[in-house]
Amino acid sequence: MKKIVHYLNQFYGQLGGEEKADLKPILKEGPVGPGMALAEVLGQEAAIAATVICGDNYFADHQDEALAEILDMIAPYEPDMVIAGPGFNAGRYGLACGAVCSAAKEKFHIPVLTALYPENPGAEMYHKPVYILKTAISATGMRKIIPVMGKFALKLLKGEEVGFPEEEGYIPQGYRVNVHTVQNGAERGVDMLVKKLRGEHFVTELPMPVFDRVPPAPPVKDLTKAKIAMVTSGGIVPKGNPDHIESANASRYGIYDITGLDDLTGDAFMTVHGGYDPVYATEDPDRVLPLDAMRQIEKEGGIGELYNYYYATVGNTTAVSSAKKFATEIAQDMLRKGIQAAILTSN
Amino acid sequence: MKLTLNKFYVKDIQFAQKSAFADGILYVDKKELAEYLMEDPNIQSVDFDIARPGESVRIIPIKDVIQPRYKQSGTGQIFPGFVGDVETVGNGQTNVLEDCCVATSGKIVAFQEGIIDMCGLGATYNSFSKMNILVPLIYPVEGLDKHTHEATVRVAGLKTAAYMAKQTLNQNPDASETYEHESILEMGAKYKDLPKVVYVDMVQCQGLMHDTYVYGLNVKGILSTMIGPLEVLDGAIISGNCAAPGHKNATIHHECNPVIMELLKRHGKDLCFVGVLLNNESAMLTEKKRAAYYTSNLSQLLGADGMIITEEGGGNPETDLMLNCRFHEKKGIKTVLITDEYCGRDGASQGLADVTPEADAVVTNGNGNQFVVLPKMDRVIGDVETVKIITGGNANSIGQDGSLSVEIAAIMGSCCEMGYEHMTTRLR
Amino acid sequence: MAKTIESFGIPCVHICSIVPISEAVGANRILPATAIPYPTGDPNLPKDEEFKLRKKMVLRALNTLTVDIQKQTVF
Amino acid sequence: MNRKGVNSVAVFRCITNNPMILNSGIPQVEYHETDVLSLFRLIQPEIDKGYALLSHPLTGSIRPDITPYKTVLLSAQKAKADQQSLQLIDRAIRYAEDLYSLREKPLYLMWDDQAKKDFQYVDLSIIRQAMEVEQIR
Repeated sequence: MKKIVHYLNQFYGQLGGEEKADLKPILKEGPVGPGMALAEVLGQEAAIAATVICGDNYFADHQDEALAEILDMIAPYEPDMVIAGPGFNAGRYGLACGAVCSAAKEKFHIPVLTALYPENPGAEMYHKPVYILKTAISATGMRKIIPVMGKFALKLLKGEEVGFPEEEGYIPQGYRVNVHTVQNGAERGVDMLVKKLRGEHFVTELPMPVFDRVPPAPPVKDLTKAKIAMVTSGGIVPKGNPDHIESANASRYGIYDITGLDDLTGDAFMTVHGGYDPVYATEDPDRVLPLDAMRQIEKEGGIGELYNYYYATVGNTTAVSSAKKFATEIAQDMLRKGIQAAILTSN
Repeated sequence: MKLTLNKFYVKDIQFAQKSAFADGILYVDKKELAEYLMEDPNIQSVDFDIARPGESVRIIPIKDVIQPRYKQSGTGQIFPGFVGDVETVGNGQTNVLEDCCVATSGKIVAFQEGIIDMCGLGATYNSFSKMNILVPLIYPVEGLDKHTHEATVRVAGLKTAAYMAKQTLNQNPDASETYEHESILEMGAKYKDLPKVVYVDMVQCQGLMHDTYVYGLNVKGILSTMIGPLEVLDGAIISGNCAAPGHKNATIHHECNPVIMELLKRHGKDLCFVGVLLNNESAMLTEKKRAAYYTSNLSQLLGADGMIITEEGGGNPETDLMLNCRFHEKKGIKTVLITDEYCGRDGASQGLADVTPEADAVVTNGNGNQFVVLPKMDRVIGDVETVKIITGGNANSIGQDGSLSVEIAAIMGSCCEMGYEHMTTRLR
Repeated sequence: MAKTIESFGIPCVHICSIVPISEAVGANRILPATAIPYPTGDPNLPKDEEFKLRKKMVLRALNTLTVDIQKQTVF
Repeated sequence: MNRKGVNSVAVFRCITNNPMILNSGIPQVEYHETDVLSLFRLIQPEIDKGYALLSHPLTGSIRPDITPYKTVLLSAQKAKADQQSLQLIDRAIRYAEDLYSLREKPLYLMWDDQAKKDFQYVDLSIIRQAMEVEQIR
């Protein structure tokens, strides 16, 4: 009989809610919570030997330590597989499920499995190394996903061939593989065209990279009364880079005070962007973040007010997911500060 | 216009004292064929070899693959501008040797690849492995420049194909298919309720080993133009492109253009096939834009509702493909693109060199970067040395057992961007 | 980032050097910049000329925020 | 040809790592002894500065990881950075990077002298034909 170790958060581990989110990892023999139902599906072929439970905040705030502790707890069981979740759309939990699976796969060279809502950040981050089965957005989908997880787990344990995402229900890992078809490419193309011409549903065989869209925000009615903020992904930061924003693949952004400043100078500001020649921006940072022009327009009454802080990060190979996260936080901050419009500069 | 394809199924090719076609066997008199080819003073000597399906044979390096055809009746002769005069083709009857092809092998440059394996894993990646193949081995006179060498081998292949099909003249075919294609005004009236579909056949003309010929003319630098689909079936378009075997459009792909065949079959049923536009893939950006704009102008003039666009090669042609897609979609003409991908060994890379958001309907014919191990073959036709250098002189690519590790991009026609083969990619 | 900020109802103009990238990431109001190393400047110009150019560009950018657009627009 | 696409002054910059271009009679050659990917990376800042691509960086059908040589024609005059050029060089770099990583050692490093000569010749042929068709010299 194959051995599985199961990972859960404090809530599904039945230790408590948010108030227990700082809980360090603990180990329990046998299945717990959703593990009970999972064990039933696994039947005689595999058993959940132990369950590791960790608080969501503890994991998020101390990921390295938490992972090390969790792996140390798993190791003595010499499991054949690690399963985490399902985590549905819980962000912190989803990231933990992905991280635990990914680390266990790397360390023990065993199959791993979790199940998340496709938009869970954990799914975005870990869909490549980890099989992540698609779940509903909330725990109401528990009853549906457990049998799917159990069956897929057995498949992985037996080393059976894994089918395509549409058949198995996992989130595509992003690998395109060659398959033979009944129709030749031309026949498929003409079929596709006829469907497209008729306005019928068709499926492209090669989706273009995502060209994401949102509806445009309503325009500013009166600029002369508006409070405007400046944002840059050009890496303009105060000298010394106080927030240690990385020159590439940035994991953070900064908010910097420009109260009373009419001009950016190379003495006080610098660029930390590693993707373009810094000479010109070092000479005059206004070439990337046009503070001098904005101030003059403010003084002339062209805009109501320039917000006295600007937001900065580095847009150099920075993951779309990171940029999205920064921008969400920045936009929320803007709403709190009563900002009506923004200027973003990029290199 | 009406064209009938008389099909003769070839079960075997054999060398004989006299050339003939009888009971599915093509007999070839090497001497007579050699004399015919040697009319070209640039050829020093010529030899022939035969490869049959299932044999432990590898042909390498392959320059072009041609389906033997010859006019039984109608105006002009097959491969106009090369074998025939530049007279109009695409009408009357054309005799076709099915399950049979000519594969020209000749080392024009030292890095050339292009594999056909007659058995084993490699044979699952193209249709040619299931055909009876005659291979002319062309040895040019010394000191021949590369452009002339390429042209010599190209024409010798066409002549060989015509010679073979000529053996069926005045015989009863095993099957025959007739295709009809009216004038545009006529079909507009006849099929006024069917969507008007145009096919954009992008051809590559960029230089040595990168050219395409129409009625004998190298169509570099042309404004986009129109050609009748039936003319294409009579060999009006010839490949001079001998780079990138996995996704170049060889002459056989033009003769049997699968998009044209499918559109002809459906013409008058669920669509009205207006015609074929030729769009050159140039090396220059202004020309790329001019060609795509001009093609879209012609499409508009023709009243196209939708179109299929195929490309040849990878890299720069993706810019032509995407420009054509964008310009046509902006004019309200719906597009389907046919391509292939280079998305890496594991399939995780972005496989196209250019993209556009309007390209929402794309057919892919596979990932050329997939690695396969081809077993050792008992016999190599062509140039044995090439096998050694095919993967860039990498000795590691040849296993101890003589097996060969290559990308499927090295296999002739494996990811044909006209959709000749039966492959696609799926995301996992 | 411009797209995400706009999704919160805050109009955001993206001054950027590579318009296609901005288009691809879904910015709605796009204003082409001078060049990658100096999107809002031009070191080839004398200082005061360069400032004038910058101010003009910023004014144009601000103006895009007042335009009622229905879809992605390059200004 | 100028940037508006009107045939006029026939001037260009010819950026290449193909030694055969040097003795070809093509003017304005800027030769760099480097590989194709590095050549693209050298061209990128030129495009940032406002020089436009006249030829596609991925000319021909021979992949950038297979041919050791490439010639790219740029406009001789600077203007506002050309959007299509920025995009194309960016995508060409990514395309070449991906193909370079297919094998431990990219194929272009493996060729003998005869093959190298042939690659040079094909690249030269493509550039010659491009110039002939566009009537630039």
